[in-house]
Amino acid sequence: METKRNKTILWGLVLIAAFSALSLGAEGIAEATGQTLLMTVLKKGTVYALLAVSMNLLNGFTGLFSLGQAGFMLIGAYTYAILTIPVAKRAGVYQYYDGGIVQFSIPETFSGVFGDLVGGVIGMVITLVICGLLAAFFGWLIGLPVLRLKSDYLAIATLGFAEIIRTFIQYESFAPLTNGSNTLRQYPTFKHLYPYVIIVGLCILGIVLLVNSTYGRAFKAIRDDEIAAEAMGINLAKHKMLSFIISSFFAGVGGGLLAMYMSSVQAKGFTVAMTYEILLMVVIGGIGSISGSIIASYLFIGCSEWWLRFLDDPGNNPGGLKLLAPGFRMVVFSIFIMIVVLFFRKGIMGEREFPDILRQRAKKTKKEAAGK
Amino acid sequence: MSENVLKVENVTMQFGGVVAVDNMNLEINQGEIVALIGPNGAGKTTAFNVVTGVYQPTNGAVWFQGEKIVENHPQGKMRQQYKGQHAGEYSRALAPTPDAITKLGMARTFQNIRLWKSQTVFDNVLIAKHCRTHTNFLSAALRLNRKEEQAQRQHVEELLELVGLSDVKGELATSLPYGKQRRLEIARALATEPKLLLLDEPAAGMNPQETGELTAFISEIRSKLGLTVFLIEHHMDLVMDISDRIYVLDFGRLIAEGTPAEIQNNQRVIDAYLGVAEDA
Amino acid sequence: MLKIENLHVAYGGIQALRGISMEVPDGKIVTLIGANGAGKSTTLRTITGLVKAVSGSVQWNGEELLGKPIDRIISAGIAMSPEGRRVFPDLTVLENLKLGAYLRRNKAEIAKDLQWVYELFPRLKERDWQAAGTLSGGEQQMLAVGRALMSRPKLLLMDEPSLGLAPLVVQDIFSIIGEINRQGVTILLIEQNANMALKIADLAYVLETGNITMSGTGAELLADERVKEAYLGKHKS
Amino acid sequence: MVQILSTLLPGISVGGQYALIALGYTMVYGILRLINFAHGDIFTVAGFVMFYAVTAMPVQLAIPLTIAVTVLLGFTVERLAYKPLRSAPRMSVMISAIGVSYLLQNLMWYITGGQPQQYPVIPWISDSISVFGTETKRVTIITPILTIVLILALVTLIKKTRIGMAMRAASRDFETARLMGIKINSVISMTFVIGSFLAAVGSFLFFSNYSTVSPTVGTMPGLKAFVAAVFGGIGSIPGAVVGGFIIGICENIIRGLGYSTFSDAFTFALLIVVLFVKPTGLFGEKLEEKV
Amino acid sequence: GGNSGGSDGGSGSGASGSKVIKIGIYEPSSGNNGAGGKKEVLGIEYANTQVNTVTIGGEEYSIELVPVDNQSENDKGVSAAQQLVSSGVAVVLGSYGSGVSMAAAPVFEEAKIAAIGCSCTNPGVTLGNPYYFRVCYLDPFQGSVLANLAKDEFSAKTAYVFTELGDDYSVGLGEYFTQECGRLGIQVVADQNPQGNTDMSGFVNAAKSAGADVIFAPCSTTVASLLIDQAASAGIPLIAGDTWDDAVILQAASKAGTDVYFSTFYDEGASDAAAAFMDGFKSWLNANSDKLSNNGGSDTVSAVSALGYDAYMVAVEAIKAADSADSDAIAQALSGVTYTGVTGDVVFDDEGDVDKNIIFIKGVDTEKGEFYSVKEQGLAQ
Ligand SMILES: Nc1ncnc2c1ncn2[C@@H]1O[C@H](COP(=O)(O)OP(=O)(O)OP(=O)(O)O)[C@@H](O)[C@H]1O
Ligand SMILES: Nc1ncnc2c1ncn2[C@@H]1O[C@H](COP(=O)(O)OP(=O)(O)OP(=O)(O)O)[C@@H](O)[C@H]1O
Ligand SMILES: [Mg+2]
Ligand SMILES: [Mg+2]
Repeated sequence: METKRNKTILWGLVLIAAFSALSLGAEGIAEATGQTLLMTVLKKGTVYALLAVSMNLLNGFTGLFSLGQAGFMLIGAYTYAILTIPVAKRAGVYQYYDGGIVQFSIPETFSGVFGDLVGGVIGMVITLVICGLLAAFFGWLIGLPVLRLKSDYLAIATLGFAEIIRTFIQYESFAPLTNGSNTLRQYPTFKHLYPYVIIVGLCILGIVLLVNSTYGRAFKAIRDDEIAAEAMGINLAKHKMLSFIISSFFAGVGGGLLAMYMSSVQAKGFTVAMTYEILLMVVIGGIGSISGSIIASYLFIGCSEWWLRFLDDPGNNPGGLKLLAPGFRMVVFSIFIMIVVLFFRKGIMGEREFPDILRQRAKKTKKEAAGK
Repeated sequence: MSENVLKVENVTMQFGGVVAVDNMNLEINQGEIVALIGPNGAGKTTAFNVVTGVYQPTNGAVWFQGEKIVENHPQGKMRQQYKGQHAGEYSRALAPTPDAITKLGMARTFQNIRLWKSQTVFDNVLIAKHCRTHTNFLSAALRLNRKEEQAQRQHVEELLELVGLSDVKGELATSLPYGKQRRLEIARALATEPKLLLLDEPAAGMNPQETGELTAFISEIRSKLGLTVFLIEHHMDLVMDISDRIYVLDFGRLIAEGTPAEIQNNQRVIDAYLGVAEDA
Repeated sequence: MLKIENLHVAYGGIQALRGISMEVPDGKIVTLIGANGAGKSTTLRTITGLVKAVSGSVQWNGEELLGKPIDRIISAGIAMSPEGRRVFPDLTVLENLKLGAYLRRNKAEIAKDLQWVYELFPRLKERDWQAAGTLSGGEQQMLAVGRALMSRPKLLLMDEPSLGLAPLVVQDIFSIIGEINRQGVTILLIEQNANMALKIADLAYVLETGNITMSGTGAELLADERVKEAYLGKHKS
Repeated sequence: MVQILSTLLPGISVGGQYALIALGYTMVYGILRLINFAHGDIFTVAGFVMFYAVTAMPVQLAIPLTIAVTVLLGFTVERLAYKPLRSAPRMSVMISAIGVSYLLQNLMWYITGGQPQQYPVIPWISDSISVFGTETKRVTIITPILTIVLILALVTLIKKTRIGMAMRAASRDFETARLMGIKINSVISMTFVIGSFLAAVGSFLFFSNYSTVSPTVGTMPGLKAFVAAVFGGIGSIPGAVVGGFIIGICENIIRGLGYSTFSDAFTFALLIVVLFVKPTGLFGEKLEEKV
Repeated sequence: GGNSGGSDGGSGSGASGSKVIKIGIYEPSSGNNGAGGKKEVLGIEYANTQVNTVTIGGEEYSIELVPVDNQSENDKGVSAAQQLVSSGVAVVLGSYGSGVSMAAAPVFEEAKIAAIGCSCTNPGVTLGNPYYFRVCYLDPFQGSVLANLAKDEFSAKTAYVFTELGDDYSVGLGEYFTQECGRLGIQVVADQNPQGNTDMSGFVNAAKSAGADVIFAPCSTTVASLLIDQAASAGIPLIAGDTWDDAVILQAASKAGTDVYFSTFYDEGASDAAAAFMDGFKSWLNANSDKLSNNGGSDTVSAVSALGYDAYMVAVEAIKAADSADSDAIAQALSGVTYTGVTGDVVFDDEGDVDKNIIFIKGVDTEKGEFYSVKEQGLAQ
């Protein structure tokens, strides 16, 4: 038993290393062949994988129906941007607000100590942690009043908070800090895919470990039957809050990464629609399955932003048909989603994880071998 | 040490105008098996709910191992509506959540089985051990709590052995037949390391044969684990077999208390509850 | 007469009924006993159409019921008090009872039957305004039986009606079963309390893991050693 | 006075529209425990149908046609996207609703090209009238009245009729409802038909006031209406109406005071405060489970 | 790595055997700005029908357009931009909407592909990015000019500034307008419309009670048509920015019968080239029902179409000047390009912006249901 549990950490780290190496290699090939879009899609898919998994922790494992994801991502994204824009570029970014009131940049500060590259990376990573912490703090703040609510009431209250956060970020009086409705940009980003893979991998590994720990089991108990959980000595308020804060933390980190991916952030993009999208990924992957969320994120992004693009081009119309036109891609995509929702009710993975499937396979082949 | 384990003191529980429990007083001593019986809707489950913190009583107090754990007095709208007694005697509002009470050493099963549906038999019991863990979530996630986890799993194995579910520990809890689910509920409650075990109709849905087995099982765990048991049951075979004492509740009020033999011959109880014994 | 022939039912891969055949003659009380998970409830649920059969036939007065929509089956005069009571928790006791008579139109008769049910279960009358979800377990059981009676069924299917009831009420329930049977209602009864069930039953079947292993009159089975051993408990009759 | 009236009137009118849409949410929720995310889009589709219908026929014909098409759409959506999931977990149905919403929006986009369209003028209700010196359209006055009439009818339907009782029974337990002989599929279809009908009526009032239809125009009123439904206690009909009016009026007061930036935030904040005090909304049933 | 990205892309062999050079179109055809984006694309497509070959190194290349939809959203824009990079375009045109343009800027910069904005007016688009250019004037200028218009045309003492919360274009333009008003002594009352709100009556009432002589409403056409309707009942004239040059506004204003003035990039009467573009574009539209429907169903010429046309032509000039299909070479050549377009002269400054000192003001003739030229407005000295 003990060795098996150690293995999770080890395997996780090995997998992360393997995928980073793989992504580095793939990047080289992509660049050589000019297929850089693949990398972009993978980057976004990686970021969304973290976002989906963090939402799954809450919705899938703890059974708390929350629609506040976009709000926490927004906090993460803005925190990252605000803390990392180089001082020299602030005047240009905060063009209406005299360069804003924040007059330092964490990566720059670290560059001063450790040199440009190392210091910059350290600074960026530390900022990401701050993104998470700040989002977690807001998670705590919001959790206080809303976590006593049940199911749909909780959903709408968290959705409401996300909207409130957005309004405040756009509020003119805070603009010297947040740049109001205007875009934040010119902050440092990771150019390559592998840093995303490493960071997201570590975060997801953390979530996997948590989910399989005694706390994760307590979360699942709350999901399955709150009353029984409470009667068996699980403090509902404390555990729901814990799950909410942890989920917010990772949503914040994910938001920071998303900011990097987009290279510019603007509050108006972080709407409920974004939350719905992530929720779709969670459900398509399988509620309560981490590997499902990860797989679904890549499929979702690949499908919506890449493979189907040809459907938008009227030039591709076969024969005299006029079906293909701008917007048709999204129609087809929504039909895909409906098909998955209707015919794969438990999502791609159900509640299983990838290792479970491998194990089942192994068992089956063993059985077959024995049968012969 | 004649300290009683549980003491219910002047407890009244009122839902709007309905008085479900009316000025209840009872005591349960260390090591006893005490049954609470009474007609349907008499307020038995409600009494359990008050004791375990699911409901806050309208008035009265509950003591556990010499410590007052629950107390309340009619407040707000209830002040006018209150129909019970001892109104002025309590002044505090002490209402711990059920989990806090469980941690003190009280555990229960439910009238309608409430297992964690998507979990295996083993995990159902293991999760109940969560309230006895000391690690925080970070060290748990980073696997710094190996010793504790190890010990807990060991304990769960023992419990499953005790209730005779070792052979099905990997199966989903809901795939078990009813009788075994009842046993699992008991095992789960035992995992929280209780001193006092409350069972709400543990034999419901069992046939006489299974009920007989359950009776033996309850006696066994009582003596093995040194438990005190408080149970609600309508199967008189079981009640009369294992109870040291019985309380009878009718319309929220205690109408009798005594040994099984006394209760069986109490005319008031026969009229209100037992009926003319045909097969009891 | 209800006639079941070679009925197979499965939940996904799990075989719940493996080809059972049985009869419920008009005007009789027939009981079905068996251990937990034997497939008793499944039998009743298949008759009412809540569960789809794999194969076999269920005929009610010559009419095939399998594959019929549930409302058709109900309107043919079959009612069921389901396992686990299943009252409508948000509706009041009175509304629950009225829903029992959902397919009936004659207001006067419905009112009369309501009085009848209230006489059978005075507790329900006391609480007719209360949301059914807040009733005690036993009160809910009474409501479930009362609700089934409100449709004035020709065939009444009862799934463990005595579950969770006080001994006195259990006796009442059984005498009520006898009473409605005398009024001409055919009854198919599932009971854990095999003892009492067999006493009032005209005909009984024993179900074991999806198969019918024994059948006979109530009295015959009551006297059967194997039945005593397995279902009636060792130490008391 | 005129100042107050000129803030209050639009508030009441918007509130009425929210209420009409909110009813659709609440009815479906009441019976399926489903937040029908697609409801706002059905409402938008009604707007577009009207727009296209008047290009081909007189308004008198276009109105019933719009109602018919909307009702048919609601019915079809239920049959295709929700009915197959009857026994699936609640979350799946909800996701299906999000999917339908996504699909309808994208479909409208594809068909209309995303160009906002001018909603046709419906004679009489779009006429300007003067109330106590405040210029307004007749629709502003009609909306709350119509809303209240429709609600009374609906409450009667649900509380007093057989089908109403069937709806409430089905809302918690399909299987047992079936055992009572209730055809739950018809009952559910009925709910969607009524909900869509209200959405169509709401769309006439709404778009006559605001004149432009675009694929996403229904999102915000949809969300607000949804908030209104939750506010009043989702599943409760009077709750939806009270919620709709409160939100409509509050919003306009906030704007009147010059804090429009916060009008949405305020709506949500108000909602959270209400939920904090009453976790199931103003008129919501307590979701207490008996142990 | 990553520096050599697309710099050698942009050329290849066409099916016919002749060489092809690709021009990417980075525009929204869905989302909030989808309608506007499509019109910009129409201008580009029309330009492509006019000039569809270019000679490089003595060889004739045919020009192929590669459109991609950025969905008006920043996060979707990044992959759309990358799509263009991947397909090897030599130069990019777009996008409608400054936000998405800024989101894509680093992608193009890294791939060393020049992007020419058509109608994105936010200063941030080109600022600090040597690969982003644009052919339209900037918001600071536009805002100031419109404030002057308010003073000259309406003798405004009080202006009500209505912007859209969360929209940088709207807020920015409002900001510049307000600043200039301060200089001109016009009092400003400002308010913001939350996203998705459709009830404008509150704002109009507020404007009325503030005694505003004019409402300045830099906002999207969707919001605009809601606003116009309400403003009409209050009888307050409206001023707006470049987004209002759209048939939607024409319909709304004609229906409501109110005064509407807006700045625009293009006036068909300004030059012969402009007039020729108008005629040519209209007949091209009318000849093709798909194009017509992309233009919102009418043949009203939007300024963004004209800008799209000019951007395309400038791109072609740059390719010629570079005499190379290499994207980086084209980018270098762009800063030296001078071109007289249908929206005026294009000469890029150091930031990659054009210096225009006059803005066309148009209004709605509610009776005829047409736009008409009001004047050419500059800044007060
Ligand atoms: N939440 C509640 N709201 C209103 N009334 C309630 C509530 N809970 C219980 N009651 C009422 O209180 C009374 C006692 O119920 P309780 O469940 O304690 O009965 P019980 O003795 O356990 O009966 P049974 O043996 O049938 O389970 C019943 O009449 C019931 O209707
Ligand atoms: N919904 C279901 N899904 C899967 N399996 C089921 C389902 N319902 C019942 N079963 C299985 O079918 C078999 C028969 O169940 P059924 O409920 O008919 O038994 P029963 O005889 O009524 O038992 P009890 O006395 O416990 O009520 C059991 O093995 C049970 O686990
Ligand atoms: Mg009870
Ligand atoms: Mg059963």
